[in-house]
Amino acid sequence: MVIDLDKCTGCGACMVSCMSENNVPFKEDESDKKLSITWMRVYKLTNGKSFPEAEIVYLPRPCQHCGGIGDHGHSPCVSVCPATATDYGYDTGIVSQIYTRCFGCRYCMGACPYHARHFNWWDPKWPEGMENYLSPNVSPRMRGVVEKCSFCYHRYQLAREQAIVEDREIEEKEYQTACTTACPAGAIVFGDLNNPAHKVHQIVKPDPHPDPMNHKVVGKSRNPKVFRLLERLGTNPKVYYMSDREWVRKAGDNYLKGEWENVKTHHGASSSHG
Amino acid sequence: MKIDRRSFLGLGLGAAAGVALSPVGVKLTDDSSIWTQNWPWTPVPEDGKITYDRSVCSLCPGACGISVKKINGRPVKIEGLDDYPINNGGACPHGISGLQYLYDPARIKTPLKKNGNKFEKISWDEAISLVAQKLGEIRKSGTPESLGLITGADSGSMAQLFERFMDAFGSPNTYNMPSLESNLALTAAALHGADRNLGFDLDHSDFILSFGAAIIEGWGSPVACIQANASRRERKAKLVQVDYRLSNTANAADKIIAVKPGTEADLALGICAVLLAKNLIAGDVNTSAFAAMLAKEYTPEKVEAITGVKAADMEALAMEFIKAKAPVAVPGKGRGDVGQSLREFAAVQALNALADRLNKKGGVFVMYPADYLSFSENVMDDAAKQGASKAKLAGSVNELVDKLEKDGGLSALFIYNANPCYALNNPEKVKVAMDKVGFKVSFSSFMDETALRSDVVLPASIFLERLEDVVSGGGLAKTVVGLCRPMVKPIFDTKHPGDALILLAQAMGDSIAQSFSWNSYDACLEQVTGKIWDTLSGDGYVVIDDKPPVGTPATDFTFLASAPKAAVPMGEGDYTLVPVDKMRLAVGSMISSPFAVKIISDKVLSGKYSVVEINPATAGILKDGDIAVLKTAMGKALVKIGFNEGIMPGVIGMPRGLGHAFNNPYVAGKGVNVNDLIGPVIEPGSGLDAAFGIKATLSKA
Amino acid sequence: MFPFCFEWVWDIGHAIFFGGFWYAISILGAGMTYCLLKAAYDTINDKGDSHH
Amino acid sequence: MLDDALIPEGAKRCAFPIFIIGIIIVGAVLLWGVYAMFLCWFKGLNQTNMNDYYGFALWIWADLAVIAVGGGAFFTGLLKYIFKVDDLKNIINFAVIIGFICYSSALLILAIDIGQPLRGWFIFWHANVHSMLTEVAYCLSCYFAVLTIEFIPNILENRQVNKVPFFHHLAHNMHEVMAVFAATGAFLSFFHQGSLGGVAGVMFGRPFAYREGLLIWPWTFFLFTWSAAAFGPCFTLMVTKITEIITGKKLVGDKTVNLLAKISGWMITTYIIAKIIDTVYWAFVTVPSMGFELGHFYSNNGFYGYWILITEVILCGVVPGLLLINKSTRENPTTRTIAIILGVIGVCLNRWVMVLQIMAVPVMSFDSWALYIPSWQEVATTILPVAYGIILIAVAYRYLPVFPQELELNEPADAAAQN
Repeated sequence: MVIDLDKCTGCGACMVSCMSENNVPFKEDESDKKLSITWMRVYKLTNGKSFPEAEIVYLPRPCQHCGGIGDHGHSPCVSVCPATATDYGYDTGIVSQIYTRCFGCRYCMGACPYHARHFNWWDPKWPEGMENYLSPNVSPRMRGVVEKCSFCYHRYQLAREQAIVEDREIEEKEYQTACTTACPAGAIVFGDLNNPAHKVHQIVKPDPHPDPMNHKVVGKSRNPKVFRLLERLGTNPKVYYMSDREWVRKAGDNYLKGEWENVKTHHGASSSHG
Repeated sequence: MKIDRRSFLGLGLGAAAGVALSPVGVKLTDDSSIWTQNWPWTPVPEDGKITYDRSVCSLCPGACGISVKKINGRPVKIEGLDDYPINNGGACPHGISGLQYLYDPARIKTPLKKNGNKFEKISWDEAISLVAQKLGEIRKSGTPESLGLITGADSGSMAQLFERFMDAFGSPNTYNMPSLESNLALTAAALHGADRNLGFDLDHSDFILSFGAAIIEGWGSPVACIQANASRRERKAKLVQVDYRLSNTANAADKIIAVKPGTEADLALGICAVLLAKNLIAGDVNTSAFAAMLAKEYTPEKVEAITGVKAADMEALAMEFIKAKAPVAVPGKGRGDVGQSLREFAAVQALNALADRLNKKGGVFVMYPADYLSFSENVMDDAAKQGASKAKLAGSVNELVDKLEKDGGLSALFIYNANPCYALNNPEKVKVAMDKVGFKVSFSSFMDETALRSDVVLPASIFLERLEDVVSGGGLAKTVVGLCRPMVKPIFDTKHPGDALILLAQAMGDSIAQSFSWNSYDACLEQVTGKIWDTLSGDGYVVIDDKPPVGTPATDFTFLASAPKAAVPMGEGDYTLVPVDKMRLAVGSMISSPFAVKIISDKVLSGKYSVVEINPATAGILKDGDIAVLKTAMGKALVKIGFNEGIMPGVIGMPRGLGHAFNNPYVAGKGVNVNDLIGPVIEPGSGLDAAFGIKATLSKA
Repeated sequence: MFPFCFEWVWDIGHAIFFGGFWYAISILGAGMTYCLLKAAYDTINDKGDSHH
Repeated sequence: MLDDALIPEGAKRCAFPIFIIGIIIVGAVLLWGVYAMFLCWFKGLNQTNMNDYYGFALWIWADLAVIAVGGGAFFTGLLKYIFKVDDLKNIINFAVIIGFICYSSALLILAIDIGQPLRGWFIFWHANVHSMLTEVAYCLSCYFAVLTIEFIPNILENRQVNKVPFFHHLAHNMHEVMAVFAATGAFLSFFHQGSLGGVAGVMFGRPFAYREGLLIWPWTFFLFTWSAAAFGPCFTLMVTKITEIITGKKLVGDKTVNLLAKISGWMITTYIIAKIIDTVYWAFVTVPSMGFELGHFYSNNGFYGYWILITEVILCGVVPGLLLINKSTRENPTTRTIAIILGVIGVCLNRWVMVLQIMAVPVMSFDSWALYIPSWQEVATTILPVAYGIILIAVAYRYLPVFPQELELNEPADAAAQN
């Protein structure tokens, strides 16, 4: 997935589309965001300057579906789950979550630096009658388990079944996440990063070789405008972000004083090899 | 036998060992975990066949096409409809939340009658006959003009149906809530002649000069505008935002021109003056009086003093604008509905006219309203003819409120698609005015602030339950009529307001009944849309027209030449409080859904508090997160301070759309309604409430 | 936990981990069984002198 | 007294009513905790102040802390049964009881902490062997079994129970093979203490927690085992001291105490050296490679400053270490006690940092510090084990021959009492 932060208007359509697609519940007071289940959360970043120099950017944050160090599938959360309730799909690269097996130890939440995982502190409750809009494609979660973005895995399953029946590959447009289809600005592009025919691949141009400067990192983008969140940790997310603004790209990771200058140049340089 | 301690202990141990070894424990453990995986109080949605159905969303004037996913006919998801001429595939958070409105237990479930200060359920027959009887009395008394109508919808068959009823009944007193559409229509009327709309061709403009218009935050047709902005980036078209805070639109803009709140019109006129002075204006538009006024009142120096924009910057901007291939100036700060002045709209439109941008690709289209409806001649008896020919009680809904509050004048009032007791400035005054009206009938779907004060509620089915023609509005440069189709049978005992109106008319008998001789609204719609019905019902929409209208309309500058005065914010205080429109918050007669409320940032709503934007530089002793008392001439409220580098010092930005007061814990009782703090400032000539803000003071609570 | 649980795989990780686990369990089991049997045996042909 | 028959031969105990009153008072606190526990079970974890930033909080800290201080049991056992440090027989029973209390408490707290207690056993059934928490769960419960086994003989030595020949023999035989159990226990402890450290160390998404290491084990793995072995005995000694104060009796000979204190001292010193090396490497190599300056973790927030690092490492690490390896300060009861208390605080503080500060530190550049204050339900359930521990110790002390030296150390007192 690639998200064009310059196109994103922060309208929130992706968040709502996600919640309504995945039967995410809501409470009377959702203003404490640390207790608010939002598989897709839109952060607001500022450049710290004052009006009229001030600038903001909205940064939508789904589960990053990390490949883990060296992209071997040991995501921060998957490797720590004691009950194999969350798993890495080597075929899809999607990090799954099995609600009926999770027993709520929340270790995965501690391990995830993106706060992409949310715990059901309460029993999910819908106002009388509203449970009528719940979708059977995603089972509502019970209290006491962790949930997170699944890249709308059920949509993948439906597309795959269709493809199998017709004995062909899944087409790009057949499997799109709810946030992608909802985005009015077309800021979200979704597809198979490893498929050169797909738009995401063409935008990201992922580098299959480990980053010479940090061998934990694989699949770094060869597009200087594209970056990943906390790439240096070696989580190797499958969500890439794109922006023309340097301060935005810098905000994607942590840098020591003066480090950014070299990194940003290297960023472009890394397109030279691979 | 005697059981001694030894054998007793032995037995005990034996029993314990026995239980431990038996499968009982294992079985219980397993069952209990299975139970937790199927808790009866966690719903299990029923599975079934997946189908998709198309319709049009009429929550806001955006009129987007939607695709509704159903399971065994049960709607479970709303998404944008691909290839729909307005939003092709896109959707906004409110439209996607549509199903939450549909199933909301807080909806009005049956017709209601006010009894004392409580509502009691009544049947539709009772309700209709009750209203018919009340209205009958009014007609008998010979003052049919004392029936009023406040409505939000200004286009489509429903609007005309209500108009028709008012005519047939004999009253001219129809009033529209302020909306971008009505403001644009007013502007067009003042500059180009009555009965016209303005459409802004953002998709093809290469230089958009927005005078505070929240183009990507709900202005006009929200999704269409957001898409226009996205394509703008690809087309490398420029956006310059005139604003006093870093709205999302300002943030997306290539350049921000910082102006003092409420001086946008002056800047526009200043630019006009520059163009005239440099003689860069188009053709031979008769501008003498106007030109003279500009030359006198709007010299760059004066404008700089008023707006705070450096004369040089303004001249540069003017040049950039006029030199662009396809520039367009966009009026209507925020969503362009409440707190707008004709002066400002006209000034911006004048700029478009002088720059010869009327009816040009990428400019402003001066369009005639979509003419696709053909109603049969309205049957009006003498009473009706007399009443309808009488003068209106007031020029605008704001003036109506004044009038009613002072000395009444209406004996009955219909409210449709409107929530004046919330959406107009100083709602307290509106409520007083409402109470002066003898008999109020609400056609609302939700028990909102206005419905709460009405005597009878004829609950309306919501857009997912009704068939209706929806006309694109919102300053779009094209006219599309879409067909809103019922996705489900009404969930509650509600009716299509069209049907309610027809039933009512027929219950009233004689001439009125004759004017409404259809046996259902659906039949009526099919008949009146005769020419386009087949395409409409087939494709789901008809594009009436999406090309620039031919010829350049004349522009009459007399209104501006009269040098109308700018509205001055009421009261005093070191700060200017301005309402801020947020994409995630619904405004006007529309109420945010639980989902929409859930996604509101904690920098907008924090617990029960509205968070106000304030620049740290002018926050004084107040700190980020403090609870403070915000005081204006209209009242005071407790708010939370939210430091925001992106707002002009001295200005307080307060989110619009919060502070609803009715019984729904998920969306009401949250924050403060900013309108409570702002008093209307009526603009002479237009009757618009031009209060863009109000002076305010802040003190630590 | 057991080879018949579906997430079980015959890899080095499982070998080491469950190797250690079952090893410890069997030691404890064996130890306790020994003690219980020995105690039962002692009790039957009671050597009161087992104090020390 | 009506329970004379149960009290160990010749031992003096307070009057039964006084004993009962004491139990009732502590029992009240216990019930408060139990009430909170049921609130959490029936209403769910919304009863706590935890949130999506604080998935781990007070409870997990309590868990790590009690297990760390409970480490005294395995280490003393190891020394006693494997390295045949015979003097420790005078304190081993008590060490075992304390360990038993700590570990049972830990298991209880875990049972409250997880969102789906009834599915807790999935951690065994659907075990993911790559998760440190799985390792913890396995070793924890196994070692708890070991502790129970080590505790049983002591129970069987109760005057009445011991009259039953079978139990008498059982106790005897278990003593015979205790070395085997102790060895197994030591083995298990090494792993679960370690994996508790690993829990934090493997979180490579959390620079404050992450540590490089050996094979699959981050350095925190070894540091935790080591610190548990080092500070565990401090706790054993501390509790012994408290018991002595309450009972007004000398229960363990100074020789034993000083011996254990000495061993603990050396362990602490060696541990703290390792800890300092680890911290320095982490601060100047690991973290910068992820783009963070050390200051990031100790500034811009209302609570976590360098003070916490200094307190943990210097004041509650180096200081007690030195006090205990130095003969004079070790054998001076005051300085020894101070050292012991500092040590216990130190290890608890370390566990706090390795649980809560990790959660508090922002990782994404645009995220911010998250602080948290536990709800009363969390506090109550955390105090619960303390109350339960006090009661168990009281009962054990009253009815079991926990301290072999009790009689000889208190003869004069007894003689005086007799005439």
